[in-house]
Amino acid sequence: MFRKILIANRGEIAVRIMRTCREMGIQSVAVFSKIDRKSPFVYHADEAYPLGGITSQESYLQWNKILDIAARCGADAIHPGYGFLSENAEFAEAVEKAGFTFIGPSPEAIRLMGNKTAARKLMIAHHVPTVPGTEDAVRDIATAQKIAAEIGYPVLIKAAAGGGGKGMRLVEKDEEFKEAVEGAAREASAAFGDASVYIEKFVEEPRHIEFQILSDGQGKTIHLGERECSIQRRHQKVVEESPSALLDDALRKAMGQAAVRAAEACGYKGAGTIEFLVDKHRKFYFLEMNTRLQVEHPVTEMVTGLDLVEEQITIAAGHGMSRQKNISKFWGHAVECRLYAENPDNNFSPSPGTIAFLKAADGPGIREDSGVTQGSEISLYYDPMISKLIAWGSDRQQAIRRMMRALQEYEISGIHTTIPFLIKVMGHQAFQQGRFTTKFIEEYGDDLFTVDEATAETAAFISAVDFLEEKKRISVKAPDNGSDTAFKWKNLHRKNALRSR
Amino acid sequence: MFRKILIANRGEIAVRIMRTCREMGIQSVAVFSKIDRKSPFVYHADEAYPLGGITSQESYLQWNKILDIAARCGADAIHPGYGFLSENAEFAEAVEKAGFTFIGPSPEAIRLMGNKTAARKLMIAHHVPTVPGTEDAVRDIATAQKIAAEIGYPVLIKAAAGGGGKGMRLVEKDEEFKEAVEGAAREASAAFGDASVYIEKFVEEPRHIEFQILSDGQGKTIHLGERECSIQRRHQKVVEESPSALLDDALRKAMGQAAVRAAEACGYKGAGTIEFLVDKHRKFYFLEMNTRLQVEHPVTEMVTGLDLVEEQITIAAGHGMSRQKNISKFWGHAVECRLYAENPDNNFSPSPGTIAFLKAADGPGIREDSGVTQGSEISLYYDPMISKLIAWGSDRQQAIRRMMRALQEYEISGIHTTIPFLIKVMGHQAFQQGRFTTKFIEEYGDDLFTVDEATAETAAFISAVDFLEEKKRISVKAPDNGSDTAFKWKNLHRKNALRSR
Amino acid sequence: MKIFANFNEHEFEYESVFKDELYHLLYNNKACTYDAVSLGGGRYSLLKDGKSFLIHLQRRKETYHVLVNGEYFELHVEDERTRKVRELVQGAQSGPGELIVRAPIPGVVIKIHVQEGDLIAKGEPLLILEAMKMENIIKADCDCRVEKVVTVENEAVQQDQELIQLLAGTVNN
Amino acid sequence: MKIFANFNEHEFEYESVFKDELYHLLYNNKACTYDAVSLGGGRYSLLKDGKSFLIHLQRRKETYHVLVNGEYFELHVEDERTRKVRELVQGAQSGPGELIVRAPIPGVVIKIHVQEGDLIAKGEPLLILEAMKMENIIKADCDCRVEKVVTVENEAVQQDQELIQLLAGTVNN
Repeated sequence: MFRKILIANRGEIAVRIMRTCREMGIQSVAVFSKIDRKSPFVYHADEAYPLGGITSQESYLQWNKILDIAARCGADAIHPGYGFLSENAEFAEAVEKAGFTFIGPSPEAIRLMGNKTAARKLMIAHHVPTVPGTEDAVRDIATAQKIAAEIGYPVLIKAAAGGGGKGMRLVEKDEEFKEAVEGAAREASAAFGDASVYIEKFVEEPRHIEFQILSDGQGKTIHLGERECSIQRRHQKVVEESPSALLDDALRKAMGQAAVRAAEACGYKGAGTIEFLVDKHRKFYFLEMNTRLQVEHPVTEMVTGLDLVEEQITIAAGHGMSRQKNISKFWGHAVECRLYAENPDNNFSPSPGTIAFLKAADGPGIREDSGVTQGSEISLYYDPMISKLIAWGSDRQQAIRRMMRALQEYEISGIHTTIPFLIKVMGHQAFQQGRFTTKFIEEYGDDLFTVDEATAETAAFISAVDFLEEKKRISVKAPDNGSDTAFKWKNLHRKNALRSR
Repeated sequence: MFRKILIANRGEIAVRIMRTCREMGIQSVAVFSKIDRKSPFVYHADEAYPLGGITSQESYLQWNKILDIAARCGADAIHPGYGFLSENAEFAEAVEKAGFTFIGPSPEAIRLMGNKTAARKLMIAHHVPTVPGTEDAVRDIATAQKIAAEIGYPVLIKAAAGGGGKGMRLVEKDEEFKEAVEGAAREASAAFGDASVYIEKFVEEPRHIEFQILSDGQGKTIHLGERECSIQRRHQKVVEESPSALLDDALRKAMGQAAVRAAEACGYKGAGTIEFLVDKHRKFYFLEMNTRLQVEHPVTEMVTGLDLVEEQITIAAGHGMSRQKNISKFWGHAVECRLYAENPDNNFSPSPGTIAFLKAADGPGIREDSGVTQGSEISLYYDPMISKLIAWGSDRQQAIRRMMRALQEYEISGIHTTIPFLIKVMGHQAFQQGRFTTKFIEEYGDDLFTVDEATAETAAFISAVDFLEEKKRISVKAPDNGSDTAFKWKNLHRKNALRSR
Repeated sequence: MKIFANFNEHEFEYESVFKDELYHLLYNNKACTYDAVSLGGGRYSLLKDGKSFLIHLQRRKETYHVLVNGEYFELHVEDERTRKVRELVQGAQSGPGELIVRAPIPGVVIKIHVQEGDLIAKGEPLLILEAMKMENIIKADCDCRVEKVVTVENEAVQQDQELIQLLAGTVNN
Repeated sequence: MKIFANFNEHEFEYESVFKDELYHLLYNNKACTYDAVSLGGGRYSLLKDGKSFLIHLQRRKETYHVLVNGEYFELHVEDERTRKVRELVQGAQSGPGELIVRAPIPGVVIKIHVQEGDLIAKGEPLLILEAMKMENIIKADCDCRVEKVVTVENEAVQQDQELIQLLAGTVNN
């Protein structure tokens, strides 16, 4: 087994990986940018070394620096987390060349599945259903526009090198096509250094359902069931769950087999995810493969009892995986909500700042994978996701009810977060009944951004009280409740009524 | 189903019960003493009313006030939690008489099992094995001392009305007997208002193993497996787990059946716990029944997937329980550590004060049931247990490793806690191997209170640095790490070495 | 004295009176019964009409940022006197108002859609600001004319930095 | 200048020197390489010899309360000069020392085992203090004679309140 693992990442996923390292008795090494010196992933690591720099390009993408640190501190292996260098084949290659183990698949598998058009071709060859569209990246806009017209609007424009919704555009009509391609190419270029995009048929009433797979790299591939990730905003997942309310055993089996075939097709090793779209006719299409640990992996961990990071590490160390069979039964149900430092009332605009107070939810069925703490500064330089809240229940209803309860008691101030919005999602009838598509937020937007009148009145009331206190500087001490009350009973009626006999 | 439940308790268990209420769509009502006005259980409740008073006697034991509030706020039922009024038959009676549902067993069952000598007799009559000793409370010391000599030292002195280790004394030799009885009687009187004590044979190499039972009150009683609670200090549990490393299927079945018989013997209804001692010959003896929810109930919840508070509520409402069969297989393994506001280095003396900083552990397999938050004042008036940390793992080893990891990353300052001590327990070989008795702490005390030399050096180093800063008021800004460092690199050697190529 | 708390288009009106040596807060002419305790750090425990609330409150001038029951509110609070003064001042102004578009977050201006002199309808995009790797489209709040573009493409801007000056209501004038 | 950090019977000795416009901290004559950053509220992130530590530190006069790696330490820190002054003062005293037993925690004195004039061996119980429903036995730190009992049974006492005055070392004198 490895003695020391360098984690080439930051935030919640770096902390997540460290925890498993510590539980396995493996030393963890953090690398950090200037901005992240005070982050939990730095002080929770066993060792930590500065990368310098502020932006991702100057820090977490500087792989020579990372390899240099790995050599000097005597690391055996490098875990890339998700994002940053995790799906960079050249980095994986450089890691192995420098004599370390890359905790992930081979550079070939990353390269193959990272190129969306190549992956499509491979899937078609291995009888994994795909969505109709261009097989290659679009060269000139005029040709592309012609193809789009042939496939029929609406179509999707996607970054060939990308993932995570960046460089993606939905085009509903011909007039919008040109600007959308340009925007997508610009975003793709900024995010991945590659501006090429391709075009795809837009699936009707689509649900985003993905399968977690594990391959031991010695010929055995299994799947650990699905994750439903249809609740998205701007093509980024915000709520995920396992199992999906849509799937029955038959569809689960068919999709699971296709997922295993997809992983085998690229000679996969480690933990990976096959993303599918499922349409209103319950037909499924291969969307892409993520050749890394997924943000939403905890829901699979909760319903299978496995530690996916531990599986990644033991597979990378050549010790195989802890189970050999596909998952056919789940232990209850799990839901994850991503907490973003964003203002839902202002079109989910990023909300940088300092976390002034933080008390996370706890209690039955609640897990949190957090990357921040009270006093943490949320900068604009990295992804605004600060934490993931996961709720387990014996069934879907209980998991949702617990998530709702946890979101309501979660205390975080100083920055805006998506919590108020997530509470509305959990409380929405369509979500609770499992009847939704990837357009859930667009469709039910009005329901998701309303406020409760009685609660507004309470907010107004406390503001008026505070305003009055400020004006009048009332400093009369409350007579008998023993605490240093800022305000006091303004009417003694009820108190007398409740006085003991 | 109930619409509104009043919770006649405080701290973590009040919050715990509220959470299930919220998840079930039931309104929760808190009652609070003057000291507790700012406690989380007050502001997390849907409604909250002052009881006045400071001590337990003046507040949480004032049942007339509580019934009065229940009537005025329109509660349907009262949940007593554990401690305080939870095993008070007169209170249970008064609750029912006032027209509310008491969430717990009948007053008769409480009375029967609350009287340790009566319970012993009942168990003997129902063929549940008990420990040799006096069947009745001790009247005069001389007679008692004669009986003790007959049974043979060591003997245990126990409060007839009590539980939770209060009013309990171990006597090794005749000379110590008199003072021990007096001390036990004094403690029993203070805690339960009843000074009577009885005497029992002290079991060799005892392990404290208890069974969780559920009775629907309509003739069906099941057990949910065992909890191992042998790790105790001063007869109070500090670490609990489920399943026990000692039990095999045969012993589990025999003890489970005895537990069900014990519950049936008193016509039990709801959730209860049968405590056993198991000696070095794997023989088990009935110790007592706790006719209420147990502090350590979360470990059973983790390995069974049930919510025991929900079961209590549905049973009390007449809707029965969610399963009808004994548990025979567990989902993995769970360990609980009780976090006390105590100083382990000073004989576990209480450590009142204000929590200056709090960041609980999170991540895979970790649950916390907490009653406090940053800023909470820990008073001397109530139990010093402030929170419970629970770790789940696919097996015992993983659960322990996760607990260890969580304890190490748990941040709490301003008060002393038992965390440093618990880390030592988790790391101890005898604990890890499952070889221990209720004397674990006495036996391995030396191992549990040593410190790591390298860590001591780190502590000395940071103190010296802080001392120096204070003296010299060094305020030179660090040149390039972007954060407002209080101190700076004193030697540039390594930094240059790590600079990117 | 009357106190007005405004949230979106809703207005809540309270009245404070001093009686029996206590300040009373009246809502709909009824005295409110409550117990509010500061927990520190802008946190309040409010007990009102039996109900218990945990509230996070931050005040920035007349604006209150309030989190309660998992909902967020931005309220404007003022008293009678302040309101009167404000109304007098506003009444004195007339004609189209000048609006300044500021960066709602720090970021980089990656595209500017408008030029000086353009007439813009409400909801039309003005510019694209990239922050945290996402493109944020900043749109016109109302019908207006572009008076001046203060920023340029590829400029890194701070929060609240001036980007564009608009003259409101000029499309229909 | 030398700095001494004492924990239990262990002493750690550091030396601070000013060189190349920087303060250096020497341990065993070697310069220490470290980066310590305050996180606020007594929390520090320390990077030293590659290792990363999260530390909670509270200073009360010369006593440091330190939490690191899940362990708690109470250290006494002083520099050369302070130590010399202290040793001079202590050296001037001679004979048996007066000791004051104080309440380590607030509570109620429920039993006093000793009377004025009693000769007590180290480890013998002096009194029982009840707090948080538990009895805490306070024992003699060393062989001594009871000079004065300042408290009475059933008295509620505050933390650090004086309970008993002892004269140390008098049993063997």
